[in-house]
Amino acid sequence: MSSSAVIFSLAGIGLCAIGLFGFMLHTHLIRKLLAFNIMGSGVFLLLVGMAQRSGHTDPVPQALVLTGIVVAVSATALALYLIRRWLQLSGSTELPEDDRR
Amino acid sequence: MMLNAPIPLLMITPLAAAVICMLLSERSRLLVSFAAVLIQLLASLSLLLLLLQQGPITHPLGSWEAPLGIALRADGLAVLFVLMTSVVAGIAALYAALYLTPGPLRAHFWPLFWFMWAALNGIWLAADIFNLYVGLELLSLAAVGLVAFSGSKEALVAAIRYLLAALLGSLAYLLGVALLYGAHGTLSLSDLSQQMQPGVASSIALAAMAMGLLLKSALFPLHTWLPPAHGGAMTPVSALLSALVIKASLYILLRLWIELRIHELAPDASQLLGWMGALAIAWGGWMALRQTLLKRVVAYSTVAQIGYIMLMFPLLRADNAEASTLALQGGVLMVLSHALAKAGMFLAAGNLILCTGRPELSALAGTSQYRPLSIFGFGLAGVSLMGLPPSGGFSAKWLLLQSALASAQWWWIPVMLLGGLLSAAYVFRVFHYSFKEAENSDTFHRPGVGLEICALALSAASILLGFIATWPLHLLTLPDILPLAVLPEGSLEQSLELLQTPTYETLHGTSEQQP
Amino acid sequence: MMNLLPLIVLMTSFLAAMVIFMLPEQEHRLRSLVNLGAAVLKIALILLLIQYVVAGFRPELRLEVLPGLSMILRADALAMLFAGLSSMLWLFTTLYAIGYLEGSPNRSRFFGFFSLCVASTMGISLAGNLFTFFIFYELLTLSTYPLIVHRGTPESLRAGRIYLAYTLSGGAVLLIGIVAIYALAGDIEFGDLQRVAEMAPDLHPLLHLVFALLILGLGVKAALVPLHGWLPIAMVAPAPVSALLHAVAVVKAGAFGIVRVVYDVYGIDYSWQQGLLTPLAIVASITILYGSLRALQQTDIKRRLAYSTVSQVSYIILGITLFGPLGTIGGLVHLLHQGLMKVTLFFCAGNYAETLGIHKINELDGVGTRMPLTSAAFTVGAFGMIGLPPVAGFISKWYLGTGALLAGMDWVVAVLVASSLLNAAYFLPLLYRIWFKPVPDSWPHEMITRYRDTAPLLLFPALATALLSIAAGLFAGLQISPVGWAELITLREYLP
Amino acid sequence: MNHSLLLIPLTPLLLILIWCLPRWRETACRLTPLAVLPALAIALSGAELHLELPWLLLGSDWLLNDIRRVFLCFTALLWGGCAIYAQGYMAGDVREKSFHLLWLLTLSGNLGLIISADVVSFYLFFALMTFAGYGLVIHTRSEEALRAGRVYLIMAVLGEALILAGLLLSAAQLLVPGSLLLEDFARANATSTYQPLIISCLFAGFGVKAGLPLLHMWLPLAHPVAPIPASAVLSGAMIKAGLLGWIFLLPAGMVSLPHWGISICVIGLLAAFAAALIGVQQHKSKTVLAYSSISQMGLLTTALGAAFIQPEIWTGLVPVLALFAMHHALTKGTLFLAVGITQYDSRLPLLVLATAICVPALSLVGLLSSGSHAKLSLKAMLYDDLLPGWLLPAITLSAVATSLLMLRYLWLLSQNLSAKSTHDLSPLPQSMLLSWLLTLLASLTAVYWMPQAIAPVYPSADPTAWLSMLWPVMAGLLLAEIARRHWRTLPIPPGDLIQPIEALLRQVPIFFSKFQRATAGLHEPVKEQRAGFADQLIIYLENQLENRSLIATYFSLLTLLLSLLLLGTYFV
Repeated sequence: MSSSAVIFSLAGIGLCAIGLFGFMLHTHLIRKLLAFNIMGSGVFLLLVGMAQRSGHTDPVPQALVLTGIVVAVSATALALYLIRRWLQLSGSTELPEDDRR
Repeated sequence: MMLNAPIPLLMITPLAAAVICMLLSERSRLLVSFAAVLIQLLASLSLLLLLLQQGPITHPLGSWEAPLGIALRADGLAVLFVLMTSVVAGIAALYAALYLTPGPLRAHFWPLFWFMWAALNGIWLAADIFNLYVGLELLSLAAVGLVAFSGSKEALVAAIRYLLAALLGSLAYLLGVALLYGAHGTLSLSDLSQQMQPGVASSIALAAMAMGLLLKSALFPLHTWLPPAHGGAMTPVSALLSALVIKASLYILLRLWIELRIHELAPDASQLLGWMGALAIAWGGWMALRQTLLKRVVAYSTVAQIGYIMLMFPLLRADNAEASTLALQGGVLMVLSHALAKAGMFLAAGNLILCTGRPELSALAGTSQYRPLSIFGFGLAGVSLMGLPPSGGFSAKWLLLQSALASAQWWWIPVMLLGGLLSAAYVFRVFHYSFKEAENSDTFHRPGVGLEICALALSAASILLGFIATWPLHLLTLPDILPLAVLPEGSLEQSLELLQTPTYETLHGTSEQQP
Repeated sequence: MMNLLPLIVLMTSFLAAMVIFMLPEQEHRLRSLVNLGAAVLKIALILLLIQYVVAGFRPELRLEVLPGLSMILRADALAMLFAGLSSMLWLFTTLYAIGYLEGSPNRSRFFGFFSLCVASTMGISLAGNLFTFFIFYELLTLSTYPLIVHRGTPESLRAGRIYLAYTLSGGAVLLIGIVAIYALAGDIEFGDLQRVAEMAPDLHPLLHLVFALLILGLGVKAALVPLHGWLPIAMVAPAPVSALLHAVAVVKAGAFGIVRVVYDVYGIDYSWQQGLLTPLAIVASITILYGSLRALQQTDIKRRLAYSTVSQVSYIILGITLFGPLGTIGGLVHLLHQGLMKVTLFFCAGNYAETLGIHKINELDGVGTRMPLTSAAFTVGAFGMIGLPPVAGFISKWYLGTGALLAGMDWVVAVLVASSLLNAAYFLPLLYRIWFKPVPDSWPHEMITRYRDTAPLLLFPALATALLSIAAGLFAGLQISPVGWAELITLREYLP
Repeated sequence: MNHSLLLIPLTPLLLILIWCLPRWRETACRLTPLAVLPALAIALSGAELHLELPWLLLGSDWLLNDIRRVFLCFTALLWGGCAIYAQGYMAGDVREKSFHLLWLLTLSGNLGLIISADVVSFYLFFALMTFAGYGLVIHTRSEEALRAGRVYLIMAVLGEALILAGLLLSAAQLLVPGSLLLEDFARANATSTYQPLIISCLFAGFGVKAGLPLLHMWLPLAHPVAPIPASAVLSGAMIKAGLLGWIFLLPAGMVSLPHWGISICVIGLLAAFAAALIGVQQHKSKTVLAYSSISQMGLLTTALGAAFIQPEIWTGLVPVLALFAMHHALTKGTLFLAVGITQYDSRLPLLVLATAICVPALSLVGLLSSGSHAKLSLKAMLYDDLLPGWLLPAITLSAVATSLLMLRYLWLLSQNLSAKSTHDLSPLPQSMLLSWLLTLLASLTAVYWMPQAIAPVYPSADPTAWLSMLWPVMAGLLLAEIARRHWRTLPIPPGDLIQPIEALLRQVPIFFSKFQRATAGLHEPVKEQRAGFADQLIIYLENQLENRSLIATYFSLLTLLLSLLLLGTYFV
């Protein structure tokens, strides 16, 4: 595995970890969403990085990442729509702590 | 054309219907949807026929070969799930058409519904792990949309929670895909099963994929997003989510577990899944017992039922072919019967809520008197969920119990039985309320006959499954996805023979009665 | 056609149930017609089946529901014993229920589940293997629950809950047992005794454990002490339901299951050799005595009858633990006899409650003057329970006693005698109050004043079953009597 | 012809059917005396009848042979006489109609058991008689009657249970498997390994009816409180059912069982003497008669015991027992009926009345007709070297006891008669007088025209023998005179031992309530348990799981765990 692949992979894993932590710690919904996007970038980086092992560029990961980005964008869009609706309805950017008996 | 190429039809029809539904007017939307449902049904049936005639089919979509093209594969298990989807989603569509009043809500429903169906078919038929990811993601987005579209505050919160959990799950899965591809350079499940290399990357990959999938299936303790989402959505949506959507991730997990032979190589991991399932049974059952809202009861029941399905994993043992076969049969049958029963139960619960006009359990007093049909539909589904005979749920439990005994993992037996009792407790709690004396006379609304019939049809199907279980189980042998190589001599052949040919006793018995 | 008969028999009440569910609440006449028509048809079909069985046929229908696992409906001699009882009592109980529920709400639901309950009982009797048996066994639980909670009062809902807790737990244990025996021996059909008998000796302890599990599971419905707690509580149900529960359906299902396990799964020889029967006999004896003692303490008529059931049903179980044809005859015949007598008693208790509002024993004073025919029927039932000839109970007791001695279990005679004494102790005071106490100034809550005794539909079934219990005893020597039938079964059991 | 046996128990039952029709009820009551006619006719016709009814019960077998004919004859006679008596005695009674119903039921049982040759019919009729008899005992519903009824019923049920146990035990070792014939049972009892148990059960079980010591308590309670015709049949006819049971089922005459024999003899003599001693302390003439019955049955018991010691005498003894039973039944019946006669203004000359009352008493002590025949025959049968020497003297001595009882009875009656002046009393109904005289006549003459079975045993009219009967009576008279002057009656209540026993039994409910308290909690509903600790914990955890986005944390941890598991087992 080439050194750039290692760098890509490590960066990807790092981004994933940061994203995960962000996802866990933030309660603001937009931040959560951003954390998710960071995680997503990390995974894409990993994919691209891992694909460089045989010297030449493997087209499959590229196609995957492309698809992945499309998926992530649409997910983000949906999330943003929902969060905006929530803001309109409740005036809050955080989820309520609903208690049960 | 249709009979020859059911696989592309299964993919294209829902996608096309989704797009067309977005464009068309109210009335034509319904027509298109019904036509598409019909096509889906016919296509899945013809796929079944094709499978029975030709055996498993592989189909490269648009003639593009893998890895860049998308290969679809229809083996027995996949076709079984395709059929299940057609039946459940078809009836749910009918129910939705009757249930949803014309208006913007209905406008949102149909495209999302069709995207969901497309995603489901994509997952059932996918032959590689990345297509599975795409399917999963599409499914999640459609499902989140379905939860949210009623527009209420609660639904919105539930949808956001659901979305966040689903995204986390998807990413974990994608991470696994990346790691696996990095390690093996292939995405195809069949290639992976042959080339699987040990290593840290593979382990983490599989763990991340599995957990991501379990998060989407809402296995305890990752279940908390489910009750508000399933309990808060509109009735036909709840039915679809509980019956089909969560099964998609379980299906992928099962595929991974068997095709990558994790069940043989890492029994400890299987045990972990089993114990999480056991906890889910207990937890979900208990929480269902403590709910005051009818649909929440049903939603928590889903949490518990997923636990049952998970019990299949520790029972898939390399060292015991008989137990493994039984476990696979039991698990798949559990998925099928849960799909039918839970959809039926949600629809029946929706009918009951229509009757009383209130979502609380306590509002049910008197319903068994004035709306016996709705209660009856609920009860039939309940029979299957409780695992009482005769029902698909019972047959599944029977197989799992047999498997537990055959593999000497007796500790799952009390788990299953106590879980059954817990589910009886929460199902009968609903009856309990419905049998209460009502002070007033018939003040209930009357849900349409069509709605009642939809609920009853699904519930009755889950009962009927108990009688015809050999038939879906027969499909599991096309091909037998548990590899034959590891079996001790003859045992599976025997059980295969049992599937197809009358046993000695049958012949003996029939000849004996002629004195 | 012959092989389809068991299914048709099953379907008569099942379809009746479905039709009744569909009928609107106010279609009382049509519903009664469907109900009675189905009941009469079923009796006719059963008689036809009995003809076949006597002629040596064994009509059978099977359906493979899981790989290597079949649902079998089969009419053998033992099945016909139970099926005959339930079909006959279904007719009477339906008649009674029509009279009993006159003018009360929810009749559609009631009669629907009532028929479903009978359908399950039919299934239990016709089941050809444990798997099929279990299916209908659990179906019975489900179909009786709505009957128990029928009134919708807090007490009946509580009774329903307790009933479910007991029976579903019992069902779960039974399921373990059945799964285990299937794991050990495969799809073992009733009467296929080779599989267990030829099992390797090292598996015997396991088989014993499974036997215990099966009995434990079935013992809940058979109300073996200490698993009987649901029975007295379930007394809040309407009288026809209690009658059905006690005489035909639930407790009998448990007892019948034990009969099947001992005779047709393990085989009486094997069970005897392995010493499985003596513990069961001890449990049954304890139940007999305990049930009677508890019955003595009750002040409510139906509760006293309930504990009496606890005690009496164990006669059946006691009978089958006695190795030898006489004990078998005694146990099997008591299945029928107890049904007839107990159903009579419950009909009468219901009549007292419905006509005069009598629920407690001390309210029975002088009721014999007001309701002579009902009271006569009650007396017949009570004498039968005590075991006085010519009522059928004596015949059972006779066979049980002689069977016990034949099996070398002489202590059973002491149990029987003690139980007779206790039965006398808790039934004779009732009879004394009914017949010999002066008529009080007013009844607790007189509801039916039009008739000298009580409404004909309530009276007729009670009288009919009372006469049948006498006839079963008086004409025990006839081939068609319950004893004659039990002898036929026993002949086939001991001389296969 | 054999089927005419059916008429014997069925005639009363047919009358009951008529009784059940409200319009015919009165007629049925008037027809009760006719219920015994078929039985009487068949008994006197002299043919040996045998009827097998395989369809009835477990296969019934009815038989009328010589011995049974004697029993049937006197039973029918007595019941018939008493039924006529009841027509007058019960007239105007509020419960007259139900009395007749129970009368007919009891009668059917009593007649049926005599002709039953199989155990099930025998048990059936025995039970029928016993339980229907309860209604006769408590007829008046007075406090005493109810108490007597209670004791009667408890003892009767105990007796039935013992009999059932005995029968079952005998059935276990039949020499003819599956047979239900009484004689096969008796034969089995001769060899059965359960023999001691069987003999105990049957002896005690039938002993309840026959008034064995300690099982006799119901007798002195029940006989006096029942209406007089009922007392008469209870004491005269029904009490003999116990004897019949013994004759039919005990292995007497088949094996020599000296220990049993001695015990039974002792028990019998105890009854004969103790009953007399207690009886003379009583203040009611009917109670005295009841004790006399116990005493007389004690003699029969002693004879039975003798047959256990010396089986040879059995063949000869059975007719004697029958003769004695007949004698006692008719005589005691007459004595009971006489009690009723004295309660009315009979308009008979006192001398006639007194003679008519005294004659049966003399017969009972053995000085007259059937009495002397019976006693002499009995003694004749017990002249046997193998029997213990004290047996005969004891039996002779028992006549003293009997005389004392009869004197006490006569004395009490005379007190009765003198206490009330004639004009207080209502006139004696014709039917009562007629039936009394008829019964008296029967008791005096029956021995001469009874079925021939018992004829050969009559001893020749030997004056010495008669003398041997006379001296105990004289001794009795002497004793009575002494006692009259110097003896105050002891306050022994009727039923003697029943009082301490009742006191003891009253403690039982205390045990019961303790038992009840102990077990009540066992199956009573458990209180609803809401919000238990586990429940709260689960709810708390569920909230924790849902809130604060912890789901991602669990997710990560679980992923880590699963990776480790995979690493640990899969790849290393």
